Amino acid sequence: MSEAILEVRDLSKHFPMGKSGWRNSQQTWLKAVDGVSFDLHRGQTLGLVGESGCGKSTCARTIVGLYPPTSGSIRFEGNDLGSLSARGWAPYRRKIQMIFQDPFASLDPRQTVGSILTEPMAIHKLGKPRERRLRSMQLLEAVGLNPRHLYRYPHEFSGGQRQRIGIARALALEPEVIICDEPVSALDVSIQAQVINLLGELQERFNLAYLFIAHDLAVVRHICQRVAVMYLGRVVEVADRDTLFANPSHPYTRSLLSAVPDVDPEVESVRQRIVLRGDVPSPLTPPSGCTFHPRCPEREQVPGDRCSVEVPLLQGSGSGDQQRTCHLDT
Amino acid sequence: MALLDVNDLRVRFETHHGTVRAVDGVSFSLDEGETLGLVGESGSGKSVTNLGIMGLVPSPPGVVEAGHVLLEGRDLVQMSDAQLRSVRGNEVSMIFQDPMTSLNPLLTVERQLTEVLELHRNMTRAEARRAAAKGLDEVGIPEPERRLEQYPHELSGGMRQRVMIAMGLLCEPKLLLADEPTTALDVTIQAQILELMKDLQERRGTAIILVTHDLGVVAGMADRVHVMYAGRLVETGPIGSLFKDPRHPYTRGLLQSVPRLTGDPDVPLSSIPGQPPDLAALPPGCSFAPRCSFVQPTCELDRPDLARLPSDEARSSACFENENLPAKADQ
Amino acid sequence: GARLEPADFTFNNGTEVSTLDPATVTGVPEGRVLRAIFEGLVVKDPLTLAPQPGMAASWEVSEDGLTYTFHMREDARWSDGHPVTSEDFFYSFERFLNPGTAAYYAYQLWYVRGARAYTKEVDEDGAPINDFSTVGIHTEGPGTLVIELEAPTPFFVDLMGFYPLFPVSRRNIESAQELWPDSWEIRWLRAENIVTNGPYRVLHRRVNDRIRLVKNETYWDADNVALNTIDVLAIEQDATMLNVYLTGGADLIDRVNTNVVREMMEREDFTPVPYLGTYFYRVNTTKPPYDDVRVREALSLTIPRAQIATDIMKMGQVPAYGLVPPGMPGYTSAECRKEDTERARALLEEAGFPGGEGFPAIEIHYNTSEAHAQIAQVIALAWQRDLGIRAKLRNEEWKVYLDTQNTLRFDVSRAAWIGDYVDPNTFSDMFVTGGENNKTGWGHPEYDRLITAAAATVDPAIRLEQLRQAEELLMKELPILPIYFYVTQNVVAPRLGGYYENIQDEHFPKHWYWMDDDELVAKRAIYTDGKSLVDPHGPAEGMYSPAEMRRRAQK
Amino acid sequence: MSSSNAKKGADTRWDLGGGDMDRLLAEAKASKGESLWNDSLRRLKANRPAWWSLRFLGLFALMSILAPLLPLRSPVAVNTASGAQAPALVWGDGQYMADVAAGDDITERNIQDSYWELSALDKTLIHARVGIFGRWQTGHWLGTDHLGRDLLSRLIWGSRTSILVALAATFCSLLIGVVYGAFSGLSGGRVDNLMMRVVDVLYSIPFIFVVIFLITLIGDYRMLLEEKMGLDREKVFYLVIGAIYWLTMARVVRGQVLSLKNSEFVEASRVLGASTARILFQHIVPNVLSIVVVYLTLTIPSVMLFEAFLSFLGLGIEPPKVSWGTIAVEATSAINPLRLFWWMVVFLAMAMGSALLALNILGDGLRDALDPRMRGKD
Amino acid sequence: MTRFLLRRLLWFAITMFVVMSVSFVLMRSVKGGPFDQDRNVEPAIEQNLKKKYHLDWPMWKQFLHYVGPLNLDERGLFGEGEKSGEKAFGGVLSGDFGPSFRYRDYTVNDIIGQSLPISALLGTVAMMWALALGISTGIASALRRGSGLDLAMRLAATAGIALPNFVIAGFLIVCFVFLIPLFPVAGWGSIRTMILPGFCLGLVFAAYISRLTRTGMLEALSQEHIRTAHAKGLSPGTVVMRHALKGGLLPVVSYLGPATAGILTGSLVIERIFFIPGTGSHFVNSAINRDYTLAMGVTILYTVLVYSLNLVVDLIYTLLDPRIALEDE
Ligand SMILES: Nc1ncnc2c1ncn2[C@@H]1O[C@H](COP(=O)(O)OP(=O)(O)OP(=O)(O)O)[C@@H](O)[C@H]1O
Ligand SMILES: Nc1ncnc2c1ncn2[C@@H]1O[C@H](COP(=O)(O)OP(=O)(O)OP(=O)(O)O)[C@@H](O)[C@H]1O
Ligand SMILES: [Mg+2]
Ligand SMILES: [Mg+2]
Repeated sequence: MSEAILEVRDLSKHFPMGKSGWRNSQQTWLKAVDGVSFDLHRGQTLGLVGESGCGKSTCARTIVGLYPPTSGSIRFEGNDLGSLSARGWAPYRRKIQMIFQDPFASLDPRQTVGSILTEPMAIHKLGKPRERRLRSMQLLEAVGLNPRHLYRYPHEFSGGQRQRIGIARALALEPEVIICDEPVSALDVSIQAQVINLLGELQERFNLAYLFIAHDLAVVRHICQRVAVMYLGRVVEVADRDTLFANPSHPYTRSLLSAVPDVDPEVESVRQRIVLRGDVPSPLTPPSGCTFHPRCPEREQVPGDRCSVEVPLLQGSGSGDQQRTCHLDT
Repeated sequence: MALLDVNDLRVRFETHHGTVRAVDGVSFSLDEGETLGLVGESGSGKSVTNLGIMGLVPSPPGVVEAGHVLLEGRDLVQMSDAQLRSVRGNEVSMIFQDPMTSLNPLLTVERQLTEVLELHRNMTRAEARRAAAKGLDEVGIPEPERRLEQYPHELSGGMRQRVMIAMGLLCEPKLLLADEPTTALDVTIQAQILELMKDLQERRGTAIILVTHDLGVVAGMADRVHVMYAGRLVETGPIGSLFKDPRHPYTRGLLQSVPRLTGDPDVPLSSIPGQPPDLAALPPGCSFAPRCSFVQPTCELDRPDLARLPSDEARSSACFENENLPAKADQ
Repeated sequence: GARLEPADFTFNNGTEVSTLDPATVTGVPEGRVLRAIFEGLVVKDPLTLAPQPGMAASWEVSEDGLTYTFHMREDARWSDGHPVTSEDFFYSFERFLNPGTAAYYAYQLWYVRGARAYTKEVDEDGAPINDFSTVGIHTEGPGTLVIELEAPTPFFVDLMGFYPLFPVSRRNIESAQELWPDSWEIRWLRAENIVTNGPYRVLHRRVNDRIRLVKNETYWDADNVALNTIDVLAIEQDATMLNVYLTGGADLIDRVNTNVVREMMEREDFTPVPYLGTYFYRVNTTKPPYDDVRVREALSLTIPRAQIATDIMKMGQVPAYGLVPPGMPGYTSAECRKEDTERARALLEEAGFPGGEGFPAIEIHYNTSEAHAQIAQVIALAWQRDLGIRAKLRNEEWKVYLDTQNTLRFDVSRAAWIGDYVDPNTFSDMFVTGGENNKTGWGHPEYDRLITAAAATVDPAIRLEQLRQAEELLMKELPILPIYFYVTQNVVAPRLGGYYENIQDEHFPKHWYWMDDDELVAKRAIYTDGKSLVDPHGPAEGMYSPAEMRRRAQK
Repeated sequence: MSSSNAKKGADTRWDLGGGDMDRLLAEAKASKGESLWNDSLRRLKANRPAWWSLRFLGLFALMSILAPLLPLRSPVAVNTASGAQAPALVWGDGQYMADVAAGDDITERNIQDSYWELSALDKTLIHARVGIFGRWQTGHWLGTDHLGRDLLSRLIWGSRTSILVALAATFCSLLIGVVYGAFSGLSGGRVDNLMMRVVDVLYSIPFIFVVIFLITLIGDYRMLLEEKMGLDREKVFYLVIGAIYWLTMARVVRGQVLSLKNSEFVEASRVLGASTARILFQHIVPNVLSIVVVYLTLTIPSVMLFEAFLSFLGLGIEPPKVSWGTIAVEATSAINPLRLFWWMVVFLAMAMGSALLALNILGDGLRDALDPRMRGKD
Repeated sequence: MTRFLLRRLLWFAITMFVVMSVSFVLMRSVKGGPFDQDRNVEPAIEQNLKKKYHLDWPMWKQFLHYVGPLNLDERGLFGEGEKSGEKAFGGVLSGDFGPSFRYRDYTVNDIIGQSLPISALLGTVAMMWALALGISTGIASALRRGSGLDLAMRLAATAGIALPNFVIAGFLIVCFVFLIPLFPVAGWGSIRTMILPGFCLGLVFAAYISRLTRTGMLEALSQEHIRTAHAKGLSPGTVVMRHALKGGLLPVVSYLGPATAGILTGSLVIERIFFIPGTGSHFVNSAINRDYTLAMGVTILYTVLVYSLNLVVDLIYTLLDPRIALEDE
C-alpha cells in the first residue's frame, strides 16, 4: 500500500454550547468529533459513514481548516495542518479540496456558474481568462451539466445540478485529496453513476485520495477501498471494503448494512432488517461506556455491565486490519 | 374516485434564457393509501410537479399554464386562496427537499411544529406541544422536549430533515408529498422514517408521492413508479413489473446505474451517456433521443406520448420503440 | 410640577434669560424680567423714560454734580416682608463692583469715585486689593445713601434705574450660603428662594420654557399693579412666536420676521417707533486698502440705504448717515455724504483703483441671520455693480464672528449698537482710540479729545456740541458705514393698557392692565390709522389695579 | 493529455475528456456571457420604473450641470422692491444680466456680478448661452423669493450644491464605510472590536463641535487653504459631511458581513484558498451591495437635510451661492398664517421629492438588479 | 452574559474617556468663549470672569478639574471659597457636571434633569408613532410591491425623509392650528400639545422605518422557509406576522439604537418650532454658546444613550435572531 497522504490522529472538535448564554450560563461542550483517527492513502478512497449528526461533516470541515481542531493532529504529507494559519494553508489549498454537503448554501447566489468555476483557477493564477472559461466548460461537461449553463445563477438549478457545480468547483484545482461530504446524495442515480465513475476514473489516472462521506452504503461500497463507520463522534469500525461488507464486526455496522434497501422489489420485500432499539442519543449527553450500548442488539452477549462502564478502544478484530470499538468477542 | 387526479399539469418558468418548461403535461392519479414513487433525472421537474399540486409554484417567474389537480374531486388549481389554505398542511402536506432553508431560522422548532396543529387541529399550545414532541420522537429524534426549544441552526442536517418530516406528518394528511425526505439521512434513520410513513399510511390511508433518487427506497415503499424526464412522464407502472422490465430506454439506463450491495464493486457503474437536455431549448422530438441507444429517425422528429403498453395494461411508456426494446435480460 | 393656570398676561422674551441676578446680567431679555421683579433707586416713566422715585423717594445732587444723596422710601419692602434700606443698596453695589462677582456691567458704576480701581485691581486669587471704603458709596442710616462721583455725570440718576443696578437681598444670599455652602450661588436664585423688591415675584421657572411671575403683595405700590400673573416665554423662533401670538398664547412679542412685515404693517397691533439703535458696518482701518479714507467713503457712498430700509427691513427704519440715532433731546446728528455713485467712483480712482481695477475682493462678515444675509447681499451687489469691486459674503457663527471682530480679521463687518441710555455719549464713546467696542482699529486724537472734553463738561449744550463735532469727524473718517436706525418691533395685543412704545424699548409690567371694551373702543377710535382691527386678546371686562377699580367705582 | 489541449485549457494536468474544444468554443460564443454587472444592468433596464428613474436623474443631473446654458435668470439678481411674487406665466424678457450688472456686455466682470466665482467651464457655458438665447431670459415661472430672486433659477442652481453634497456623502460612504465595515466584520476578533469602538467614539462626538471646529479652523487658515490648496469652505463642508456619513454605512456593512462570512459559500471560497481581499470583493461586497444601495438611498436625503440644517444654523453654504438647504431655510417663514408664500415651499418640495423618489425607486431597482434571485419579479 | 456586560462596560469607559477628552479639546480650541458678547467690557472685568470659572488655567488642568480625579482647587468651580469654605465642584466622576455658563441659574444636572423627561416623553410619542406607521406602511408596501399603494407609500416616505421638518411642521401648523383648530400651536403640557411635535419628529423616523421594513420584508419574504409556511396552510397574515416579520424587522431593530438616541437628542428644530423645553436644543445651542459644561454634559449624556441603547438593541437582536451570539461582539 502507498504512503498515507493524510493522517488524522485523535482528532477532536468540541463546540461550546452555552451560546444562548443568558438563559443558561453554564458552558457545556458538544463533542461533535471525539478522538477520530484514520489514514488516507494516495489513490485510495476512505468511506466515512454513520448516522446523521454523528460528526462526519464536522470532521471534514476540521480537516480542511474551516474549524480549528480542539485537539489531535491532521498531517498532510507529514505536515501538520491543524496548527496552520490562513497564510500557512495557502500551499495546501490546491492539494486538498472539499465538496460541500449543502448544494444550496455553498454556492454564492450572486455569482454565475462560470465565475464560481473560474474562481479557483483565478485564485491560483492558472491560465488566462479565456482558458479558464474553456476549462470550466469542460468541467461542467465532466459532471454532466450543459456547458451552456455557464452564465446562469445557482438558484436556477435543481438541487442535483447545484451539487454537480460544487463537484466541478472542487475538481477545478486538480487537488490530490478531495474531501467529499455527501457529494452524490442529491443526485439521481444515472448522474450519480456518472459522477462516481468520473471520480473513480480521475482517481485512477491521477492517483487521487478521497475521503468520501455518504449515507448510501452501496455507493460507498462502489467507490471506497476502506470504510470507517462513525457513531456519535467516534469511529466504531474501520475495515477494508470487502471485509466490512462481507463481515461487519461492529453491531452498529451490522444494523446499518441490514437497513440498506434494494432496488429489486422482490429482494426488498423479504429483506431482514436488524431494527435498532431505542433512540439516537444526543451528542451533548453521550451515554457512558460504549456510546452505542443503549441501542446495541447484541449487548446481552457481553457479560456484566462492561458496555455501559468501559469505553471500548479501537482495536484489531478478525481478519486483516479490520478495527472496531466493541467489547464483543470476535 | 381517485384521491388525487393530476390532469395535464404544465408549469413553465419565464427566464432570461427562455421559457423553461419544467413540467410539461403530467397526468396521473393516486388512490387512497397508495404510494407513488416519482423518480427521474435531477432537474426533470419532480419538485416542481409537487409544488404545482400544492399551488406553490413561485410566481413570477413560474406560471401554471394548464391542468387540473383534483383532490377528492375538488380542483386545487381553481380553488380560492382561503380554500386552498384549509387544504394545505391539513389534507395535503409537503416535505421539502432542503431542510436548511425550509425551516425558519428565527423560530424554535416548537413554534414551527405546533402552528400547524393549532391551525388545523384547533389544539391548544400545550396539546400541540405534546403532539409535536411525540412527532419528533416518532422520527427518531432523541430528547424531543429539549429539541423543541432549539433553533434549526442548532440541529444537524439530518435532524432538520427529520423535523421537516415530523412537520409533514403531524396532521396526518390524506396526501403527503415527500420531496426526497430521506436524502440527508443515514440508512437506519431512513428505515425508521419509511417505517413511520408506512405506518401512517396504514392507519390513515394516506396517499404518498415519494420523490427520491434512491430507487431502493422506491422499491421498498412504492406501489407504483412514475419516471420523469425533462418535464414529462416517460414511464409509469406498478413497481414490480416496471423495475423488472423497464420499457423506456431512460428507465433502463436509470436502473442499470444503481449501485447495489450485491454488485461487483470494481466494475464501473453503467451510466447514461450524454448530457441532460436544456429545458429551455428542448429538441423537437423525444427529449431523450440524443442520449438514447435505441434511437430511430422518428424519435428526433416526433414526440412520443405516454401510452399504455399493449403487453401490460397497468403500465404505460412514452417511447416509439416500446415493444421493440430487447428484453432486459438480453442486455 | 403641577400644571399652571394660564397667566393674566404672557409676553415673549425672545430667549431664555441667562440669569436673574441683576449684578451679572448683560442683555435686553434679562432686563425685561428684572424690571418686573426688582426696582432700583429710581424707576422710569413708561412714556418719557424720565427718572421717577423708585426705592428712593427723593434725591439731591450737590452743586458740583458730584455727590448724590438718595432718601429711601419708607414703605419699601422685600418680598419676604423685610424693609428695603440703604444698607441693601450698599451691599448690592459692593457686590456689584467686587471683582469676585465678575459683574459684566461693573463699569457702569465706574463713574463713582474709586470704583474703577476697586474692580480692576486684584490680587493673585482675584480678590480686590483695595478696601471698599475707598469707593465713594456710603450710607447715612437706613434711609439715606450717598454716592460720590469722579466727574459730573448728567445721566447718573437715569443710570440708577438701569437694571444691573437693581438691589439684591443680603438675607437672601447669606441664608443660601449657610444652607447650601457648595451651591448657594445657584440656589439663592431658585424661584422658591429668590427675594425681590419689585412689583412681581418669581413663582416658577423652567429652562427654555417660561418664568411665571405673580404680583408681589409686599410691593409698595402694589395697589397700582393690575395683572396678577405674568408669563415670560423664551421662544426664539420668529415663526413660532408669531404663531403663538396669533393664537392668543402670547399677548406681546418682541420681534417680527422681515418677511411678514408687509402683512403685519396693516395690523393695528404692530406700530414700530424709532428705537435707540444703529445698524452699521465696521471697516477694518488697519488693513489696506481700507486704511484709505477715500476707499471707505466710496464704499459708504454706494450703500443702497433706502432700498435696505424700505424693501428689506420694511418697518419704517430710517436710513442712517450718522452714528447717533434721532431722538436724543437737544442733539442733531452729524451726517456723512448721501449716496453718490459718481463721486464714489472718482474717489476710488483717486485711491488707485479705477473702476475697481486691482481692488482685492472685499469680504463682508456677518453672523447668521436671514436679515443680515439679505442686507449683505444687496450691499455686495451694489458694490460690485457701482464700484466694480468683487464682494464676498462671509457668514460666521456668532462667537466666531465676535472673535473675528475683536481680532480685526475682517474687511467689513456687520455691527449694531443699542444705546444704554438716552444720550449721544452711549454711542460716541465707542470709537475712542483703543475702546473695547471700537473694533475698527480706527483712532483719532481729535475725536478722543472731544469725547474726554464732553465728559468733563457740565453745560449740556456745550457738551452736546462737542459730541456732535466728534460725530462729524467720525462721519468724515468713516471707520464705520452707517446703514439704518432701528425701530421697535413689538406686536402688542390692542387691549393692553399702560404700555407705551418708547425709544429705549423699555416696558414696565407694573403699569400694564387690560382695557375693558369701552376703553378699547375709545382707544381704537384715536389710534387705528386705518389699520385693520385684530383679536384684542384679554378679558372683555378688562383687568384693572385695585386703585383704579376704586377710582372707577367712585365715578 | 494531448499537447493541443494543454495549450488551450489553462495549465492543467487533467484531461477531463470533454475534448472537443472547437465545439466548446462554439458553445461559448453561442451563449451570452455576462458578468454580474452587465447582467445587473440588463435587469435594471428591464425594470421600467427604475430605468425611468435613472433617466430622470440623469436628465436632472444634466440640467444642473448645464444650468449656465439654460436661459435662466440670474439666481442672485435681487429685486427688493417687488419682493416675493407668486408664479406667473410670463414668457420672459430680454433683460439678462441687466438687472445685476452695470454694464451691458457679457463681460467677465458682469458674469461674476450675476453669479459668483464660476469655473471656466461655467463661464464658457454662459457665453454659449448668450450665443444661443441672446439676452432673453425666462419669466418668473415659479415665482420669486422675499428678495425677488427667481425661484426656478435658484432651484436649478441650488441643485448643483445638493448633488455635490449627495455625491460627497455617497462617495465617502462607499469608499470608507463599505471597506471599513467589511474589513472589520471580516477580520473579527480584536481588530473588529477595535474598529467598531472607533466608530462608536466618532458616533458619540457631537458633530456640531466638529463642524464648528472645522469651520473656524478654515476661518483661520483661509488664505492658506483657499489660495494654496484650493479648499474653500464649501469643499471643507463636503469633507465634513463625508466624514460623518460613513459611520452608519460601516456598521450596516459590518453586520451583514458578520452573517455572510460564516455562510457556506464563503467557507467554500476559503477552502479554495481565496485571500481575504478576494473574499471581500468577490463574495462579500456583491452580497452586501444591495443593502448598501438601500442605505445610500437613505443617506442621500439625510445628507441633504443635514445641509439644510447646517444652513439653518448658518454653518452651511454661504450666500450668494444657493443650495436646496438654503432655499428651504429661506422658505421657513414662507409658511405662516398671515400670508402663505406657497410657491417658495411647494416647488422646492416637488423638486426634492421627485428627485429623491426617483433615487429611491432607482435604489430599489438597483437592489433587485443586483440580486439574481429577484429576476423577473416586478 | 455577565462577562459580555462587563466587557461592554469596560469598552464604554474607554470610549467615554476618549469622547470626553476629544470633545473637551475640540470645544475649547474653537474660537470664542462662553462670556464673549456683542459688547466688550474692559479686559479687567473679563479677566475677573475668566478667573472665576478657571478659564485662565491651562487646558490639561481644566480637564482634570472637570473630570474630577484631582481636587485641584480647594475653592471649587463656584468660587468664593473663603466664604463657603468647602469644595464645590466634585467633577464629572462624582456625577456633578458643574454649572452651566449660559443658563447661569442652573447646573448642568438641573438642565438635563428638567429637559430629559420632556424629551423622553416626546421621543416616546414620536417613536411609537414612527414604529406604528413605519412598520405598517413598510409591510403593506412590501406585500403590495409595485402597486399604486406601494408607490404612494414610498412617495410619502420619501417626502418624510426629504422635506426638512421645519417645512412640514409649518404646513401642519397652518393646517391643524389655523385652518382647522385642533391642536395648540406650541408649548408643552397636555397630551394635545404632544401630537403635532410628536408627529413631525417621528415622521423622518417613520419614513426610515418604513423603508427599512419594506426592504427587510422583501428579503424575508423571498426566503425559502416562507414557502414552507405557505405549505402549512397558514394565512398570508400569519405567514407575514409570524414567519417574515421577525426576520424582516432585523434591519429596523439595528436602526433603533441610533434612532432612539437621535430622537432624544436631535429634536432641536422641532423643539424650536413647537417651543418645547427639551434636551435637543442644548446639543446645538451649548456648542454655539460655548457653554462648555453644558456641552460636555450633553455629550456625555449622548454617549451614554448611544451606548446603552445599542446594548439594548444588541440584546433584542439576540432574542430575535438566535443565530447571533452575544460573544461575537
Ligand atoms: N457550528 C456548530 N456549532 C455547534 N454545533 C454544531 C455545529 N456544527 C455541527 N454541530 C453539531 O455537531 C454534531 C455533528 O454534526 P455534523 O454536521 O458533523 O453531522 P453529520 O455527521 O455531518 O450529519 P449529517 O449526516 O446529518 O450531515 C451535530 O450534533 C451538530 O448539531
Ligand atoms: N425559480 C426557477 N426559475 C427558473 N427555473 C427553475 C426555477 N425552479 C426550477 N427551475 C427549473 O425547473 C426544472 C425542474 O426543477 P425541479 O426542482 O423540479 O427538479 P427536480 O426534478 O426536483 O430535481 P432534483 O432531483 O435535482 O431536485 C429545472 O430544470 C430547473 O432548472
Ligand atoms: Mg453532514
Ligand atoms: Mg427536487
